[in-house]
Amino acid sequence: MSELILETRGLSKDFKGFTAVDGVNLRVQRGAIHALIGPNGAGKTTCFNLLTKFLEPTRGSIHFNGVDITGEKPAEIARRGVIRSFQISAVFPHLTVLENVRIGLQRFTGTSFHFWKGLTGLKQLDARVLALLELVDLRDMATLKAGDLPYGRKRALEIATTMAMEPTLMLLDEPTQGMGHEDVDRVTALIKRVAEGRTVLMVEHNMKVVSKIADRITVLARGAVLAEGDYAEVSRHPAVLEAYMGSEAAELQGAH
Amino acid sequence: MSVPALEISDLHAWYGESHILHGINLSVQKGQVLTLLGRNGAGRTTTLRAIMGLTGSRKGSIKVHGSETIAMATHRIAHLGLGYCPEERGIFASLTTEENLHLPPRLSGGRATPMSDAQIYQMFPNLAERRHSPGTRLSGGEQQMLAVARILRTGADILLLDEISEGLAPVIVQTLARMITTLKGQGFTIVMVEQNFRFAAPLADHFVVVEHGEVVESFAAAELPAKQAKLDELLSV
Amino acid sequence: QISGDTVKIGFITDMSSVYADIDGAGGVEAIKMAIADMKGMAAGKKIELIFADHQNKADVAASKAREWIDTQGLDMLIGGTNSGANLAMAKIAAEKKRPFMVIGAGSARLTNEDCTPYTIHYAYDTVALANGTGAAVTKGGGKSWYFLTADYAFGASLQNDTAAVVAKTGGQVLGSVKHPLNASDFSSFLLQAQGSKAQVLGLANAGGDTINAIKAANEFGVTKTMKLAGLLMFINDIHSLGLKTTEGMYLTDSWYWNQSPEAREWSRRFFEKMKRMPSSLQAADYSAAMHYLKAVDAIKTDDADKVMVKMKSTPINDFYVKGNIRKEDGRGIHDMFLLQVKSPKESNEPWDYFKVTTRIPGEEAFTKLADSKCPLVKK
Amino acid sequence: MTALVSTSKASLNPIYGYALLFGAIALLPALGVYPIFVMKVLCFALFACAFNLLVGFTGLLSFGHAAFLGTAAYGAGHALKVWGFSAPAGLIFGALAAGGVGLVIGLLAIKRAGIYFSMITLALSQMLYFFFLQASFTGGEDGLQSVPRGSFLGLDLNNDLTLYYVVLGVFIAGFWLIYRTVHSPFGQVLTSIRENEPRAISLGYDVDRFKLLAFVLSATLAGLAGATKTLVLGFATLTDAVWTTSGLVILMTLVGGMGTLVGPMVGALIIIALENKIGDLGKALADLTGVNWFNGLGESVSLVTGLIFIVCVLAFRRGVVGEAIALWDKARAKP
Amino acid sequence: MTDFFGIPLPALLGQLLLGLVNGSFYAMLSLGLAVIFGMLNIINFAHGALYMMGAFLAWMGLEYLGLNYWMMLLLAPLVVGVLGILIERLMLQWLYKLDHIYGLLLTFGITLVMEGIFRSFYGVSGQQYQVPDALQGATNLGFMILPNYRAWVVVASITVCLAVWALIEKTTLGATLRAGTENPKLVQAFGINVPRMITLTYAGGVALAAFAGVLAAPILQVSALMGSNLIIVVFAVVVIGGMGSILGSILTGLGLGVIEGLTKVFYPEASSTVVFVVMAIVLLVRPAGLFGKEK
Ligand SMILES: Nc1ncnc2c1ncn2[C@@H]1O[C@H](COP(=O)(O)OP(=O)(O)OP(=O)(O)O)[C@@H](O)[C@H]1O
Ligand SMILES: Nc1ncnc2c1ncn2[C@@H]1O[C@H](COP(=O)(O)OP(=O)(O)OP(=O)(O)O)[C@@H](O)[C@H]1O
Ligand SMILES: [Mg+2]
Ligand SMILES: [Mg+2]
Repeated sequence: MSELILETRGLSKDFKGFTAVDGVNLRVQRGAIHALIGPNGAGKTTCFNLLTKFLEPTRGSIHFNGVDITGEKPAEIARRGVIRSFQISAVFPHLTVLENVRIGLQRFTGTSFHFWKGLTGLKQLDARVLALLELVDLRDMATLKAGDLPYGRKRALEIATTMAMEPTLMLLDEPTQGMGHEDVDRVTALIKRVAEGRTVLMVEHNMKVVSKIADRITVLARGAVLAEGDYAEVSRHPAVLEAYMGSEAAELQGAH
Repeated sequence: MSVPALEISDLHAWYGESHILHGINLSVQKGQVLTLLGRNGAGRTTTLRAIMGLTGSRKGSIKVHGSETIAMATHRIAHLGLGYCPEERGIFASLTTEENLHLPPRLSGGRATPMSDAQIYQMFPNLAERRHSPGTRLSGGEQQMLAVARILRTGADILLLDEISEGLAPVIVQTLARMITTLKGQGFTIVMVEQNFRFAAPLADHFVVVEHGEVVESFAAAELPAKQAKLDELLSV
Repeated sequence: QISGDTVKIGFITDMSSVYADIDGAGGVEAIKMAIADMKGMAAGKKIELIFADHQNKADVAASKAREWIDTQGLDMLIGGTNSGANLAMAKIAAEKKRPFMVIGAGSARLTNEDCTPYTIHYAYDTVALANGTGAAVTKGGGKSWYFLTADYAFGASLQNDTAAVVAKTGGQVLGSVKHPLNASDFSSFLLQAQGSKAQVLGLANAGGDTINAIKAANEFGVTKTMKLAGLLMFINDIHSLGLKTTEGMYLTDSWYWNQSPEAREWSRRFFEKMKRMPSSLQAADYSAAMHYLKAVDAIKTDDADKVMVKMKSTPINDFYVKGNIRKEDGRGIHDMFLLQVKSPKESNEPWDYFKVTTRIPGEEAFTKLADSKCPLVKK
Repeated sequence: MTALVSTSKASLNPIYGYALLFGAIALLPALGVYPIFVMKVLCFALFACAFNLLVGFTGLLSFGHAAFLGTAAYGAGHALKVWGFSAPAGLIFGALAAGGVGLVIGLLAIKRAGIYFSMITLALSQMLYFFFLQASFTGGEDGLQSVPRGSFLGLDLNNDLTLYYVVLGVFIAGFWLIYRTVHSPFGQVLTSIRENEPRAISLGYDVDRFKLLAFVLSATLAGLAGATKTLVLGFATLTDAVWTTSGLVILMTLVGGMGTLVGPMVGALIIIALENKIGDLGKALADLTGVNWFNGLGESVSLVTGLIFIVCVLAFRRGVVGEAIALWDKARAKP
Repeated sequence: MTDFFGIPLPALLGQLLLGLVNGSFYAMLSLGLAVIFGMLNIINFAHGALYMMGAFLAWMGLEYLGLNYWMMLLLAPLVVGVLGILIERLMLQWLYKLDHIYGLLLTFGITLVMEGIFRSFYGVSGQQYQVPDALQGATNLGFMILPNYRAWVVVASITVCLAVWALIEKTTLGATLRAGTENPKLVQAFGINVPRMITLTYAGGVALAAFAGVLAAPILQVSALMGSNLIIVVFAVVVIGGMGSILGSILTGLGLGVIEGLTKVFYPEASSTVVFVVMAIVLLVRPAGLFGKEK
């Protein structure tokens, strides 16, 4: 198998004459934590929406594990192991924490259309669920309604649910957004931990997080790739400094 | 000192459940230019939106020319003389350039002389040319000009400008810089959010650095050299 | 002996919807008048009336009927408008063995395919209407017909019955157009009718459809070239359309308030109460209730079978009609009248709307026993 | 819709509660309650529960559920009367017919969400209504009358009481299926779709298929209600298929409490009772207040229905059962 | 004479024209719905009832106050507009934050109440309203006799539709409305009282319905139920048109009137279902409707 897990060729999206994503060639290495950064409105979320087919690309193609998945439906892509989280927290608020994660696991049992069955069949998943919750420190909150969790814990729950899908590629959209300091650190560590053995593509504004865990960074600006490389390369890149990190800030800093 | 044009104390704001602003304090004197600095996602845009009453919910105090606005409806706040130029520009796709320009009404409480169309077109000749084309067909820079231009027609004397230099060619940035200097000379009070320090530095009378929804640094232009090191640290990536 | 020590009459009709005006509250009032005329007593026992609105829903009607019989000791049921509701009630009444007198519903099925030993179809039916209007108009010179037919079972049977009569009387049917039920706009259909160059436009529809069709016919000048014949119309329809619009139209009815001195006298009493003249149905409500009460009074029992025999063997002779109830199928047999709408000038007083042009003898108007499809009729 | 839903569970096993409820219903005729009335309520309760399965647990508000009630009512009626089906076969045939229609309408409507979904189901059901109006087997305006009750596994259904227990049995079976569906793996996915559709998609669920299955299930169960109704009353009429009946079932569900299992039953009871008793209520009010207008209340069912709608939407969105659950939760949260 | 599928061409022309008359009612009603939907995101089920009320007001004006048709053509929309303001302020405004479904249900309830009220006072068989004197009579167009009043209906409603279209597409007020549908918050930040604008939009939309009602009064029997059958057809029109644009709802309305008219000639039995059939086909091909934008 090739080293590239995900590759886009000339991926573009137009909204009524406005091009939000413009010919993006993204190459994500297997096993890496790859960060997608860029100013607000650069097209990062739109990129995620294209990759998961929540939006239909205007042009270009998407290849996952060497297979062209451009024509597939969102659910199909998810079943291939490309699982995303959302910029705005996405849990099932009226289900318990346990049920939230179990929904993810349940798909593998093949019983999802079985409306005549009881829930006892699902109970056997609970051990696995609890193990996943353990991973994100949510085990003792398993019976709470997800809607009642504090914000940071919801994001953690989302990650646990995503993990339940045994994703080969996780797409995380601003996983630390709207969190306090401790939560940010916790989630950062968590991502680092769960990234073992899989690939993560994340959008993140918080450079502290990016610098700490990202193996590779793609900078997007105005829908196009501006630069790519590891943190050191990117943070020195003049165009990136200009468009994203602010040229003056860098100048004032001297060479970082 | 006279009543500040804008005075904010202990401002909290939320988007849905995320608590974004954790008690912002700042004040701007009439005729001053204040620049909000900070990293991406620090909460600068949110501060401007909170002033306009556009966030999910907000608490604390925001006084415009001395009147408390925390419980006011957005359109009433605007009529106290505020003009808002949003970060995403907010050009309306279904409106032509001219309709976009004429959309904001004259503000009843505005203290500045509204600019005429002629003055505006003189300042931004591009807009005159594209007068009849749909707003979102304009280039990014032109859209930015339009977004600024349209609040100058209203008589607003406090301008809230969110990253107006973003994505613009240097010449246009220079135009905007000149424009802000002119406006300042005419007595406008301006609150700017800027990434582009080179653009903001010579214009501002006062700097405020926001971090995680709180003001972590606030100083006058004169103190800039002294604060430089601190600033580097705060803004470093 | 009287069950439950009261003679309990039930009346279920449309009191709130399309047919509320021709029967409805006026019908209730008419039955109350009958009870009052009996001084509230029959066979020495109190008479009681219960009534309900079926909202033109057969299920509501049937459930109400069943509930009254099961729980309220109902002795006789009067069925108001809406054939579907009445067919449903007839079934219940037969099952529970209660006399059921149908007034407002027109479907001839009530005494044909769906006849029961307990159903009396008292006032009119679609066959009588077709016979009346079809025959009389054709004989009067309207030889060629075109039908505007509501596109459902009732409309079709009204059209077929009339067409048969027209053909038999020497007329000719040039065509027909079906319109959807509750069509709001008839202009297109009328234009097609006009294109047929027929002399008579037969309106095989009811209620609002008839009214809207007539309005549009006026507007498009169809009335100038064709004669309109309403196959199922009542005085209230004329009242709401106005004479200017309906002038010269033909329709058949069992009764008209101004047809005789007795009719006038009763109608005045009705008018005092309801501020409007009675429709034939309301008069029939009174007459039917009276016929039943007198039968009970005469034989001193409310036993259903005995009362049925008594009612069928007693001739009806009141201000409403002179006639009888046919033993075999329960069909009320009496004269029908072809009425023509007066012009505004001819009308002398409010509600003075009709000229009685032809009296159609009962034997001619209603289905002959020989043609009956009622399984109870032995041939 | 999410705001309405309460999945809170009473601490004791709900099965006992239901057993108690159904036991009580079984005893009603012995207490002198008129059995036909209860049967009618049961039919509508099942109808409302089936409707609620869709709206309460997938958030799809169908404004065309009368189409399924009507299809099954006519289908079962025709099968029983003309083809001479036995009662159980007639019921099953009716329900399956409704399910088939549900599949077709569902395929068209599922493509859109929200109000569009409502409008499309409304329009399509109206189309079916016109079909019933014109088709010969329905008897048009007169309806399909004199449907025989026949027998059920050797029991003569012409006895009201026998029929009563058969209908109760059918209701319990239908309700059990709904209960089962809600508490099944499938139900879990439905809940997740209603709560956060994009998230459910991103977990790999083909939401349209789940919605479609829910739609068909709901249609089939609504059909079962319609077929049973024909059996009980002995006729099927256009009223079963007309769009105001779709409105009525929404009202029942809303009044009782969308997304609660028992709510629709309560709602059906309230609305059917109201329909039957409003005249008496009006008379009582007229006597009490001396306002003569109330005497006409019996003729103004739709007016009162409308008022209930408005009040429910503005002030009472959780419905009777929903409010009760909320109160209960609050009371428990306090100590 | 030229024939067209067995129908003489002149007769066909006549039928097309009549289709246009009905189409203009559809257009006016769906236009009102589209305007309301655009600003409030509410499907106004009460539209049919307010149309009915417009017709009733025309009748009541003449009956009780002696106000003629022309007066009522102005007054009825005003009165209904005021009622619209009340409905929006007292009820609808509390629902914006909820699922759109509640707006549909609430307006459905309002429909039942309004119909119930009119029914309890005026029964159902309907009231008679005369064609105004100035528009009495008919004109022979050669291929058909067109009642003057129908001609007036087409002219009046197309004029009103175009006027509304122009108002929305060509004026500052319209620009504000369009901007308001795109981004209400920002518009409010410019100092425009968006809530009031929403109220007035609702009032304007329902006034259109009332105007259509007055226009319909002389053609149809004025009755409590006249709106409820129409509204479902209009819903179908809206689904077909897609609510995308003002012009779209006008064109779809007119077009469907014509299609329906043709069906009445060629296959009258289907004339009440043809709209729904068209809807089903359109949905299969274009789920967002003819003029609708994909979400
Ligand atoms: N559905 C849409 N229709 C029209 N424009 C859209 C749509 N979705 C996104 N856009 C536009 O596309 C651009 C990119 O948006 P996107 O959400 O991808 O930005 P982002 O990089 O994720 O920014 P942020 O960091 O603020 O989340 C923005 O200008 C946005 O307004
Ligand atoms: N509508 C929204 N809903 C939820 N969170 C939001 C929303 N808008 C912004 N945020 C979050 O609020 C925080 C502050 O955002 P804000 O836009 O004020 O940042 P900023 O300082 O202007 O930075 P920049 O514009 O450079 O991204 C960020 O974490 C952002 O993701
Ligand atoms: Mg984003
Ligand atoms: Mg910002």
